[in-house]
Amino acid sequence: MFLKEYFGTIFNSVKSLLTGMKLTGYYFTHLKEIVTEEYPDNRATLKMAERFRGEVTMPHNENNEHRCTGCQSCELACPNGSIKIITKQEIQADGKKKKRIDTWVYHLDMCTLCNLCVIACPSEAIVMGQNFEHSVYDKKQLKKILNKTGSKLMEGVEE
Amino acid sequence: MDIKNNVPANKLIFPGQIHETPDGGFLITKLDEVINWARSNSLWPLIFGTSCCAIEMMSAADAKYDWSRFGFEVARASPRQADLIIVAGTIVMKMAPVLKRLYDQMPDPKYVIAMGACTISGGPFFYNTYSVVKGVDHIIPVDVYVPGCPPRPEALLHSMITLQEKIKNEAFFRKS
Amino acid sequence: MLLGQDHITEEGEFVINMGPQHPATHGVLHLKIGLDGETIKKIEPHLGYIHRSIEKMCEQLSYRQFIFTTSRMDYLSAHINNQACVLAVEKALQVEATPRAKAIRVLMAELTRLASHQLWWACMGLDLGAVTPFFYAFREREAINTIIEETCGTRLTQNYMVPGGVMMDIHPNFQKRVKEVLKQIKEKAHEYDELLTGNVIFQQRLKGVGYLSKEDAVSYGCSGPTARASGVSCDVRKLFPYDGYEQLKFDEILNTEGDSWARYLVRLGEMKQSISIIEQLIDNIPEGDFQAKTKNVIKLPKGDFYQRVETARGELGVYIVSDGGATPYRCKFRSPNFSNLSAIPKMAEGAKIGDLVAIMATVDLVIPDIDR
Amino acid sequence: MTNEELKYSITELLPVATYDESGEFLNIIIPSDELIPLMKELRSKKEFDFDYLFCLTCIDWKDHLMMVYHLLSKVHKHCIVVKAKITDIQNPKIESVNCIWKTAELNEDEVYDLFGIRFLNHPNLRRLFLEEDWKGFPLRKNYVDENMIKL
Repeated sequence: MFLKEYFGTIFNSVKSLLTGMKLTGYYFTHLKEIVTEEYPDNRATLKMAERFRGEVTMPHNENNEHRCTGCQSCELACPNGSIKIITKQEIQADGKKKKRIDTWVYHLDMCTLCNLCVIACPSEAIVMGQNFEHSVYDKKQLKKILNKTGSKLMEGVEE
Repeated sequence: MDIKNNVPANKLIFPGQIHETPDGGFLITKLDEVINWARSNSLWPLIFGTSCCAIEMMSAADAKYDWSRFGFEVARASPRQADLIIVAGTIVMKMAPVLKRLYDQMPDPKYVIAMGACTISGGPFFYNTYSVVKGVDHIIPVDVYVPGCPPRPEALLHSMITLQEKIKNEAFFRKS
Repeated sequence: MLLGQDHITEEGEFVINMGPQHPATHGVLHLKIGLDGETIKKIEPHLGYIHRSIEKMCEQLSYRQFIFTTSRMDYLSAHINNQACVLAVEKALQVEATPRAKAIRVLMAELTRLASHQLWWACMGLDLGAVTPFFYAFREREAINTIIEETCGTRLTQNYMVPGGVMMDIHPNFQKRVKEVLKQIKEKAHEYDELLTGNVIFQQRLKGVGYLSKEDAVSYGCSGPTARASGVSCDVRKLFPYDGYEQLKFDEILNTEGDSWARYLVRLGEMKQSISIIEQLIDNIPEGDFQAKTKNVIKLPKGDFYQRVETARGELGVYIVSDGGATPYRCKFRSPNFSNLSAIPKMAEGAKIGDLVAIMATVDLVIPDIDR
Repeated sequence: MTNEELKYSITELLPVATYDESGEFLNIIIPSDELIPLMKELRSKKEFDFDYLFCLTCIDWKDHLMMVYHLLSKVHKHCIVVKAKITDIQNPKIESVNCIWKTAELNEDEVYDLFGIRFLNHPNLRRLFLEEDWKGFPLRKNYVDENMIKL
């Protein structure tokens, strides 16, 4: 009785092992299902989901204009201080002083891509970008200034 | 592999990079290339994950992303057998000495990838925390930084290819 | 009675350290183990290698911001953690999420649970010496992650829930994709059984190992599959339903054996239940708004609020003490892993050191959730 | 039992207890030295049978510390919150409930680590998360850390 049980266990273990190996053998010979994604060779065709959050970007139009009014609601909404907005006073054509952004500092090294800043923005000035290839050798390169040099506020945003 | 053409020129410059000089000998230059080729294509990472980024590191190892296409698949549990440490996750004050010891145990040449916002700068735990190390480069030297919280597996693969590019620029015999 | 000032304790036990850097501890857990030969006599957990002061941070963050930190606690159930937070805030504000938001939340939570259990299954095989299951389980997990990414924007730490609902509406492809994945998972379910469940060697490594009695499970405060494998009925979705779980039909998987094999079977059963919940909901997402109106600056009334949810590992409690301001006065997270960990010394008493890996694999600890 | 019945039975046991019913659970506020007798009754009496301690924490109210115990009965499915007030904030101490619920051991270690409350009759009181030589107790409101960066 003991011997029967003993050899039965050995038989069953080998059988169950072979069952598992059969499955691996099946996938080894049936190549219809290939899940591997050939990054970086597929960079040309690789498309992220449209809502994918890779980084915060500030779109500029062809006249080098953006939509950011410098209201700082994104800075307040950011849970870990990765946004810093430096504003300046600009004198308009009619002599009035208006608050405008000087630099829009974005710490990509600290950003958790939580989307709270984009939701908080009242003028849709910032959007989430699709780029995810941010690897750098130097940490300083991860501190970015999002507004381009000489860029202006788009007309009609503030009203 | 065309990744070098896709990396912007300013990203290829890193501190301490040795630039090629015209009077290098042919033999040792070629020997260097062979050594760097061998080193860069057999980077064995240490299994070191503290939090969320470790899951994405595991994803990079799975069938979909499959980092063994680049020779990274031999993940080692012992630092003595590893060339590369991917710091995946927050490092806190209590963990810092452990990480330093792990790094010291690794044989030369050794490389470090700082994966995710927590390891680069403290990230989400930068402000108002009492126990988080604000950037792993306070403890060990970092070669490549990859931001994201956590970075997706492709981003990790990109960082590893970027590291390979760095290794290919190294000089073994051409030391002054 | 601190173990391990020397290598030999007063009782003559040899002390070894497991962790903080060990591949089988799933993170930076440090266990000091007192051994007699190969038999475990005593285990003392040493924590804090990933203590990130989340509770202190929450005291400075507003009620919209503090949700994101909880994704980093139990990152495998990030959605469910966020759900706990928004439910606690909603309970305090006496706001109710819209029916559509509730359905989306439940769908996302169950998808997360499914993905989490798949990762557990993969890592469990890896810990016990089977490398292949890892690739099979991650195939399905990646499919789920892709769906989550399409709707939420990120793969792991989504931050998708906001007080009053969800951040964005679901992606138009969501229902179609979920059905495809469910079909795929059902088709491949037999592979799981062929690879691990039916394997005699694997069964013998788990059966009778790490026994936890019902009384101990209650006394140690265990929850989730760990407690249900010991016969404790503790599914928060059944006992204290939230977000419309009371209208769904699903079973609470119970097992009275209490050993590692029972925990394994309970988790496999839960995966099937999650699939059935998703199937009930996926065609019945109510139309309407995905977010209820809330004020821009949320201020909770004075008092304390406790909300619990069922994560993939057990009962997560969010305890917010408010003094009427815009930030929590005190925020405590009752984490399921912390209590489950405290039962591990009891489970492993008298077991062999090799079995400790099996015990920890079936309890399925996530270390950042323990340390917070 | 309903909250009213619980309140009635507990008043019989402990007349000094005060109650707060504004929230979801029935809150019982007691002085810290009355804790162990009450907890033993709550655990052992058949009509209460609170066998599941699911949350143990502490709140620093600046002038006093408040230990909070969330209890659930797996048999009767009723919940209760026991709050023990510790007035001595310089040298806070309270009896450990480890002898009643085993889950208290690690939870009390955590509270000791972050709030500095000494638990009497605790089998192994130690700093759980932070190093042994860490100065101060971080979750106290008067904790100062010069390395902490404020937002």
